[in-house]
Amino acid sequence: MAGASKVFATAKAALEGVVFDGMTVMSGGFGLCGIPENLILALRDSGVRELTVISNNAGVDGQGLGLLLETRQIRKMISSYVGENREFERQYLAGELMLEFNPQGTLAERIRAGGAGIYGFYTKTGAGTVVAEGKESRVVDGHTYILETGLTADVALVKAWKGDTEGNLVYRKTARNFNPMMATAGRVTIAEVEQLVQPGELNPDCIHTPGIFVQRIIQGEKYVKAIEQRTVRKRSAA
Amino acid sequence: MAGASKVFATAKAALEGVVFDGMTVMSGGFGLCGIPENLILALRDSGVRELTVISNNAGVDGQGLGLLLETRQIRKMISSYVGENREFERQYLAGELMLEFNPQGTLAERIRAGGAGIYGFYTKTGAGTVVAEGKESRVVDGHTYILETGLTADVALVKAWKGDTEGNLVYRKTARNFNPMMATAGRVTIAEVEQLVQPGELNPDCIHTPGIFVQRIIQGEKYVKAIEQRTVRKRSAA
Amino acid sequence: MPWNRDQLAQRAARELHDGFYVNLGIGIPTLVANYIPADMKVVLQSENGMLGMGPFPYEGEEDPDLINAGKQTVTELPISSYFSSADSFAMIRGGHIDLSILGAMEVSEDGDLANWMVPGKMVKGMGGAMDLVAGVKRVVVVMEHTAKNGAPKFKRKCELPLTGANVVDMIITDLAVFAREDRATRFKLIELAPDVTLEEVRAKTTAKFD
Amino acid sequence: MPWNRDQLAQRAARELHDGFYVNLGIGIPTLVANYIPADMKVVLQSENGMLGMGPFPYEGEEDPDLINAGKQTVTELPISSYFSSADSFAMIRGGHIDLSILGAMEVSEDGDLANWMVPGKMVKGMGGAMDLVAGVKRVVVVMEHTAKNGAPKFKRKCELPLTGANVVDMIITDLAVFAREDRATRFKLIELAPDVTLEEVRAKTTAKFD
Repeated sequence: MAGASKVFATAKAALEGVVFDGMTVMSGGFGLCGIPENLILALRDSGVRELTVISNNAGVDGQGLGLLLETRQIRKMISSYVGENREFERQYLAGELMLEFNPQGTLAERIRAGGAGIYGFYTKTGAGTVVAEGKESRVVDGHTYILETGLTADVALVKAWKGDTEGNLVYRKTARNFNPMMATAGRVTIAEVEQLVQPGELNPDCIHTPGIFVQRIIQGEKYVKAIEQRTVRKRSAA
Repeated sequence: MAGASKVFATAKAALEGVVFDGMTVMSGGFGLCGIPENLILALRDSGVRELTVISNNAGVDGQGLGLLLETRQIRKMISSYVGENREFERQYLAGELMLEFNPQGTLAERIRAGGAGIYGFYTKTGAGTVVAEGKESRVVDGHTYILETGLTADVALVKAWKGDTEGNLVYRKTARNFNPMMATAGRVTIAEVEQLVQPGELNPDCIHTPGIFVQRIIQGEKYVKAIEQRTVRKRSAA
Repeated sequence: MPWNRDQLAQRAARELHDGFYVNLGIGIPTLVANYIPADMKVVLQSENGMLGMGPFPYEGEEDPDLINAGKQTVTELPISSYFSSADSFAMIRGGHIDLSILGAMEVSEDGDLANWMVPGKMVKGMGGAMDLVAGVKRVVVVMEHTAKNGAPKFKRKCELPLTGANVVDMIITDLAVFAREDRATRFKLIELAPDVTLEEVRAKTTAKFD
Repeated sequence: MPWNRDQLAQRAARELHDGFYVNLGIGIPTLVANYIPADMKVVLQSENGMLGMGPFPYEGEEDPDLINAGKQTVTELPISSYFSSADSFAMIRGGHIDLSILGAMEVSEDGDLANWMVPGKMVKGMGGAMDLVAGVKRVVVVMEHTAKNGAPKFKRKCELPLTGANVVDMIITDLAVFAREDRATRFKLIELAPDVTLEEVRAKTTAKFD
């Protein structure tokens, strides 16, 4: 078996030839948990501009997608929650940044639909709210459902815990979040992993993202894995 | 922590109080692979009649759902493929059995939608065929999509490899098939497992069906796990 | 004497039942976890993708890959499982969660809920709130009875943009508890905080209730 | 001399490319797996929920939990992964599979495909065929050029109920190969089996082709 290798040496190399001005990028993660840290840095350094970014959150100042906000590379965000980000707020209020809010579950489902060849789906979420404005709706058995459409992206950037050279991915704990759907919805999906392993090292019953969805894969150079809200409990005195 | 136990001693006990004449039952499996063998037997022995059964296949003569066909307990099947079943053919041609064919992927997605609170979804599958007849459709960018609706059931019967007393389930290899979606789409979901284990014994990153979807669970008494097409290759002489 | 934050959480905890799967919002709802009776089994769902959420970790044991929907570090239990956000909201939207306890800016007498945006102020987004109120079987709101300026929060109509229309089943405020049997009936005052009078509640409420 | 079954499979295998993810139908298409060049990497998908399908097991090593879409026992490879039928058809419907090779009863000159039902005969069901032709990037049909009674199978219009409308990209029969550049253009005869003449093909084909 041959097959062009999916493995790239660096995040920079993995982005070459697939990023361009005006593109749509999906970026996995919830808050700073499970974000493709190395690929976001490389995307910043690539200098591409006028990006539409689909991501549940927009990072925080100086971290995650916050880095791309600082450099003004983002033209539009499609997100469910963008708090905790002063630079975002400044650009948005100054009219420099467009923003489309989606309910979190609708966003997740739209991305799944995009990857699954579903044109659109009817959901109760958002019925009777601003989210429903301008959208088709129908009433079934007294419930109002609105039509939401699938989302895809030119490139999807995802972060997994382990991945093999075939692109099979395994996520860890709540760092899974949006990554598996985004992996299915990128025309090109680039994965970064903490541990790059050989085929056969992952349990085939426990692969979250089959390799077919991943075109390029790197082992991330280093991981900060920042914690936004460090909450702890005291050990009770023994 | 208390909580009424989800564990039942036998398949018979697990069906008590939730099965009734005229009900809709989902039954997992693909062919005879990953079918809830013990629960199907118990359903037959319960004597409930006029069942609508949602299952990709209808078993074979004398095995799987074939058992419920012999006893004429099934009024209607919703399936994608029902070959390999003479009794099915006889009843269908005699007008004793109703049949609704769904493309396999549409069937899987309709069950997922039912469990996920999606009223319906637009798919290209079946556009321009008899499957599209009587269904809404729309053309987007030159592609025709048809509207398919979610499916739920009064009871879903699923088979997993391992399950814990919380109802968390893990499937094995291609025996996973329709079981995970059906587990989400039953008003009552009853799981049978080959190995019933304690909470903590399953890897929480590798649980295919979270316990919230499973109301009752049994360890199956015995498993036949029949093979429909035993295909092998010869060992090359050493 | 109005209920304080902990008393509100304690009162809300009385809506839990054995075997319930529950999603708790940020703020006072999070405190409800502290008042789950010891002999009751309640499983907490976190919409970022976890079922069976445990308490905060001991210092030094925080895991950046293990957070709740408020982005706080939490822990795993033997019953825990993880899943994607799509699967998490399939669980929520599909009606598999028994109870959601949420904060609110306004609730209308028809059960409309507003808790995500104030026009003119920077808007952070609805997160999973719209999905939760649309999908969870029973929605309990915990809130101060009036806004900081004294304006009633339980009112005829919400003036703020809605999170969901006709989605609230019970309202627990620092002054009183209102409940209704189903989403076609009117809210009924069912409890008053100690020494709080019906007159005071009426004076601070513009919603019609029984 | 018309191509035999193995030659048909061999010809179809020339449509494979390095790195392709492929779904093979039942019958002759299954044989294509035997003709994947040794230096080419092709990953086989089985729509019941497996990527990276291996060959049949050695006798005695059959696993009832490990079958393909034809319900035949198969094996696992180091690259294999398993998933649910919903995820499998999301993969198919979402356009992630590069190529599907399928059998056919009829193909029309517009690329319509009929391969699942004959009215009046017992109907077994379409299984995953409709999903495959609707979702896979490129669909190659392998079939006998004529039916057992000699009737053309590549015709003006399908008379049998369709599996999909305008979904076929290439037709490989025992007599000839027809291909088209995209689904807006007409099929073109691009190859003849040895000693088969254009006249013979024209005589046995009612579809218009270039």
